[in-house]
Amino acid sequence: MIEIENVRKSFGQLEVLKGIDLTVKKGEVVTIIGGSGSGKSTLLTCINGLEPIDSGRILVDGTEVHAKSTDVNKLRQKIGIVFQQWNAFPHLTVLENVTLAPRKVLGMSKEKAEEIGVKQLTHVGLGDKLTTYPSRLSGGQQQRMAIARALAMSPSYMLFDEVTSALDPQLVGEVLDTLKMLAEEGMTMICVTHEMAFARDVSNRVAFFHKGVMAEIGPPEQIFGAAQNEETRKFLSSVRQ
Amino acid sequence: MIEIENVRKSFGQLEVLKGIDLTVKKGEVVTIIGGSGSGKSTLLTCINGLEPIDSGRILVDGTEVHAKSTDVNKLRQKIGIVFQQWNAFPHLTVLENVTLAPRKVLGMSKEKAEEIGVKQLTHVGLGDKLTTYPSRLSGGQQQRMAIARALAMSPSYMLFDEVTSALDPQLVGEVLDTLKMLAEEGMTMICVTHEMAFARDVSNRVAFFHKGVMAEIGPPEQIFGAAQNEETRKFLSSVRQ
Amino acid sequence: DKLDDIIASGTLRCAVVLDFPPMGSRDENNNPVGFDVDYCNDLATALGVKAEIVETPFPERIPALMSGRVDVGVASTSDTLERAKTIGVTIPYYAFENSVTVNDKTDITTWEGMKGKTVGATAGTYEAIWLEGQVKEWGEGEFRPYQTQADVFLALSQGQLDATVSTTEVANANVKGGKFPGIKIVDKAPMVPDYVSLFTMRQEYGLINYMNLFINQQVRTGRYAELYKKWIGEGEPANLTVQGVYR
Amino acid sequence: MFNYTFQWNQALKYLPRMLEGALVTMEIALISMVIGIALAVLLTAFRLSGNRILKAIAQTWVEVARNTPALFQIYMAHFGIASFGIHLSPFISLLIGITFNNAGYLAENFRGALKAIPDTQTRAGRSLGMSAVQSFRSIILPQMLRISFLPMTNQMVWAILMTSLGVTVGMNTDLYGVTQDLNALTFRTFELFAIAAVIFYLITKAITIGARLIAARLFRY
Amino acid sequence: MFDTALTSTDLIFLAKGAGMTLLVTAISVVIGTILGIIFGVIRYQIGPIWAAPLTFVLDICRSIPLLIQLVLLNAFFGMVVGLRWPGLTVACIVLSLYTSAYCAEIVRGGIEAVPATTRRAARSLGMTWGQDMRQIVLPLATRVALPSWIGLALGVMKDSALVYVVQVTELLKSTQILITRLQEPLFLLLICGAFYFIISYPLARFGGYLEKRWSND
Ligand SMILES: Nc1ncnc2c1ncn2[C@@H]1O[C@H](COP(=O)(O)OP(=O)(O)OP(=O)(O)O)[C@@H](O)[C@H]1O
Ligand SMILES: Nc1ncnc2c1ncn2[C@@H]1O[C@H](COP(=O)(O)OP(=O)(O)OP(=O)(O)O)[C@@H](O)[C@H]1O
Ligand SMILES: [Mg+2]
Ligand SMILES: [Mg+2]
Repeated sequence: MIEIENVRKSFGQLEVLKGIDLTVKKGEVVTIIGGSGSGKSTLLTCINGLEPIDSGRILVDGTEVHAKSTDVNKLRQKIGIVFQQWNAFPHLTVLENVTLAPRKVLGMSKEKAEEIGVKQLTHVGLGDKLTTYPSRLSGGQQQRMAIARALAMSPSYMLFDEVTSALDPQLVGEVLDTLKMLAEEGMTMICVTHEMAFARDVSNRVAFFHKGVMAEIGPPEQIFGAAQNEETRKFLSSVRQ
Repeated sequence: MIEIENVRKSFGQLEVLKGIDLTVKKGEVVTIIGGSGSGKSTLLTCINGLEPIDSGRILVDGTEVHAKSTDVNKLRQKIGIVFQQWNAFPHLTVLENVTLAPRKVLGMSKEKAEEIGVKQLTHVGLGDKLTTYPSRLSGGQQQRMAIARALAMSPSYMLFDEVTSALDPQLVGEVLDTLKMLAEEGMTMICVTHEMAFARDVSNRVAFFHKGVMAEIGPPEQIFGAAQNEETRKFLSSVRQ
Repeated sequence: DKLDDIIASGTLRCAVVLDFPPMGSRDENNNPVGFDVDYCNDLATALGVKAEIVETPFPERIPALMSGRVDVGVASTSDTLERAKTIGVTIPYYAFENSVTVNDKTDITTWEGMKGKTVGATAGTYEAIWLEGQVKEWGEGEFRPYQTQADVFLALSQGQLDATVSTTEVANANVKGGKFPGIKIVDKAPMVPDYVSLFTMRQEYGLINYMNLFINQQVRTGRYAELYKKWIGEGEPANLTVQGVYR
Repeated sequence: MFNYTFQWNQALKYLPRMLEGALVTMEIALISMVIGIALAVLLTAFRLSGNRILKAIAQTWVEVARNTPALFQIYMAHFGIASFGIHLSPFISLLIGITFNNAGYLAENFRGALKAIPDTQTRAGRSLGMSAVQSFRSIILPQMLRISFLPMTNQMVWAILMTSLGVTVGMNTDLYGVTQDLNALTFRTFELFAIAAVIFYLITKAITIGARLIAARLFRY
Repeated sequence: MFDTALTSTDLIFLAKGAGMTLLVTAISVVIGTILGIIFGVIRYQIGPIWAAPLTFVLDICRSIPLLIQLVLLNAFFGMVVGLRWPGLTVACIVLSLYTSAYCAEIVRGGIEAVPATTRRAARSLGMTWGQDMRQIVLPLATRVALPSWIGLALGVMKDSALVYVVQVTELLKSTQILITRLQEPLFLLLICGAFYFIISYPLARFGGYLEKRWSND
């Protein structure tokens, strides 16, 4: 369970998160939508401790992420994250990309790591690209590789930050299908996305961020069908046109 | 009048133009459509002598472009051309971009050149950007500047090569409007474009290129309404969907 | 030929080594002075031309001549047979004895004491060639050639070298000069006296002949002794003849 | 005009000695590169660290190495250091001088290379649970070395060329030193130095070509 | 801090050496740059295959120690050809060629950085090859090339310390002469190093600044 309690965060003068509260239960899929600069990416990077927070707290399975005593490296093994782009390690083959962390962080043997790596890559449909370098992959394939890489650490949670927005339109589908597959398998996920159709299909709940505030949260039917918040409606109508 | 007679052109092994015949009369607007790599850009660069041809000939107002005796620099003054992108001279202001050629090529005085430059820039709606540098302009403004720059040489013909395809959708309109304006003023023009609506509105004739061959040519009603050629229909239906 | 060229051009350009006191050095205004400098001036006077001193490090003497940068060398150049294959040398104009100078902190008292030590000399000189051969023969110790005589004494004074072999005149001048603390002369080096010659291009017989006579005249007129007294000190100037053979 | 008689035989008989000198030259260049790269990585780390003193040390090193002549640096490494009573052999002095120079230039290259690596790379590594050191070692460092490979090759060539400056500190076993010694012996300046020039050219070519082959094997992405 | 025997004449002597360093550098950089531009344009224009001989010669200039180039050319002109050229001339010839070899690369890089379409636009306005080169390529390529060129010029200044082998008394040689006389190696070397640094550092920084500024837009 991920518990976010009244989290505030500023970059210099700019307050990016103005007291966010959100609890994501095991097996739940939450998508976050919202305008550019509303703080979506920042929240994700705070959840796995890549960014410090100013106040409030974030608990992952009961462990406080930003506590001094917490071993963040260990905690991060539980939380997979995939970014918009530049994820791939260009100097490693696809398989090496996936096995690097299991070997270095979990201390797995090469054989064991490769076994898991092949399994995860096959899972996302890249079973035939093991010895290819990322530069030879399409953007969509690179993103799926990044997902496999995160999955190879057997995380309990996956965070996705606009994983399709740097992709050519025809490549978006294959990545979203991979996410759907994960969701159906019961992975606990937080997805930041601009793909409304995807958000509607996959989410248990959809959160709308506006200027550092979670303006509205609810099941997709509510958000897309009968949004309560003025800003949500504005945002959705601007996206739909 | 531009007369293109059985022009052939290869890059190494690849035959890019396989015998093109086309005559463009004064005041006529011809648009060229066709798939990527079909030889459209190549034809334009041959017309103003930027590329040599292998056989056939091209006459502009009766002068053979590729004849040894022809002064191509002089000929090019008659033929304005605007490309897809990277047209602007980034080290010069907008006005200097436009006055450079009149001053250096035609030997105009600075005053005279600037008078013409201001006129043409105002014409394309950039009268307030004279001392700005191109890097500060939007893509659409840059393309309009490139058009003004070509017009400042008082050309008899204008060639446009996909002048809108590198632009954000909302900037396409302003450039197409400028082209329409020119067409209405009676400029003789050859436009390579992917904007079918524009081609239909503006052209006297539309030519469809396919693999180095001019597969079909005719008035827009014929091409868009009742194309004779199988390939033309295929292409148009792929574009429309 | 060269002799005519020099007279016609009105200047005689001499290669002189200027970090080799008392033969060549610089005074406090950094102007060239020394035995070789005066010798060059005398030669120019005899020729009726102006002298131009071109400072030349030891290793660069021959390149400087070959490249036409200088007309002659007045540069304490030993007249080895190997070199005479390339350049034309005159009869000797001076003869050096060589001494062993050591750093105070070492226990070297004779030239044989240099065995197994770090020794050095000025690259490209007679004594350097001798000393390097000696070190090879001993089969121990290290030989280091430096680019200039000054670098050698600097290294000796700093303790980077244990001992050096140099011409007695140079050793005396440097030890007495007091600029290099902590060094002393301990022994003579057992070398044949180092006869040094003026040199020019090999094929310039006219000039070589002229210089041979000039050297002879310097001794005859007493100028040689005078310069010796001025730059080296009291006593007999080195004998320039070899017993039992001409030249 | 050409009244000079070339005596190539005279010079060529010394070729074996010159080739031995070439080995010493390569040895110095190689050692100075290996240590130089290690130091440059360290200097880069210093420059990125928050510690003001380490930063200042690294900065000074880099700027002095890049803004004074190599000959000066080597001369300093021998006669300058000796002023403090530290005596180094010509070999070591030359090695120190070149290594100092290499480290300074390479550190600057490394910094440029680091800038070219997007920081999302570190992020990706960290979010997989790798420690800062682990992500630097397995993700950033390999990419940095790849980007700086060409500059490193150039630096290696320069290191070879810089060995010729060793004569100023009494070095006479490297290629240039040997050539100069032989020149003092025979005065066949042109022939000897022409041969040395050819050897230097071949060495540097071998390095550039070798580097290209290594790069092709190493960097297949 | 230092108790020194250095007199004002010695300082003038050092200043002269510094002047010689700057003179050799200035001459070589000017000639080398002009040659480098010519070579660079030729190489770009006639393509890599036809330019191979030129590339080879320039490559040699970069692959052999300057010391050897100096000694060799000196010996060649003097011994083989028999020209009586002053050392300064030989020094400037060698350094100019050396500069031009690097400069040609910089120029080629600069020209290649000008987008082909921009040059096309110029030519299609009726500009001649020369006008295109002068009005469009030169100003744009300069922006790319200038920072590297500054680096090159400073490199030549530092490398000019080697021209002592052809009897040119530049700064470092002057320093060595004074060390011979005064026996204060550390102090004199520091003065000498400081001189190079004071000239080189600000210019190098300026080059870095230009690079940053121009790469941003
Ligand atoms: N490291 C940083 N330093 C300073 N400001 C930052 C930093 N990271 C983000 N910001 C600022 O914080 C604000 C929120 O950024 P964030 O990336 O979280 O937005 P977002 O909702 O993900 O937007 P987008 O949809 O564009 O990705 C923005 O104004 C951004 O400029
Ligand atoms: N300078 C060149 N050298 C070699 N091949 C070229 C060159 N210019 C174009 N080509 C090739 O010629 C073919 C036709 O190119 P052209 O640019 O004329 O096509 P196009 O119809 O304009 O396509 P697009 O719509 O993509 O602009 C392409 O296959 C292209 O790769
Ligand atoms: Mg974001
Ligand atoms: Mg095209």
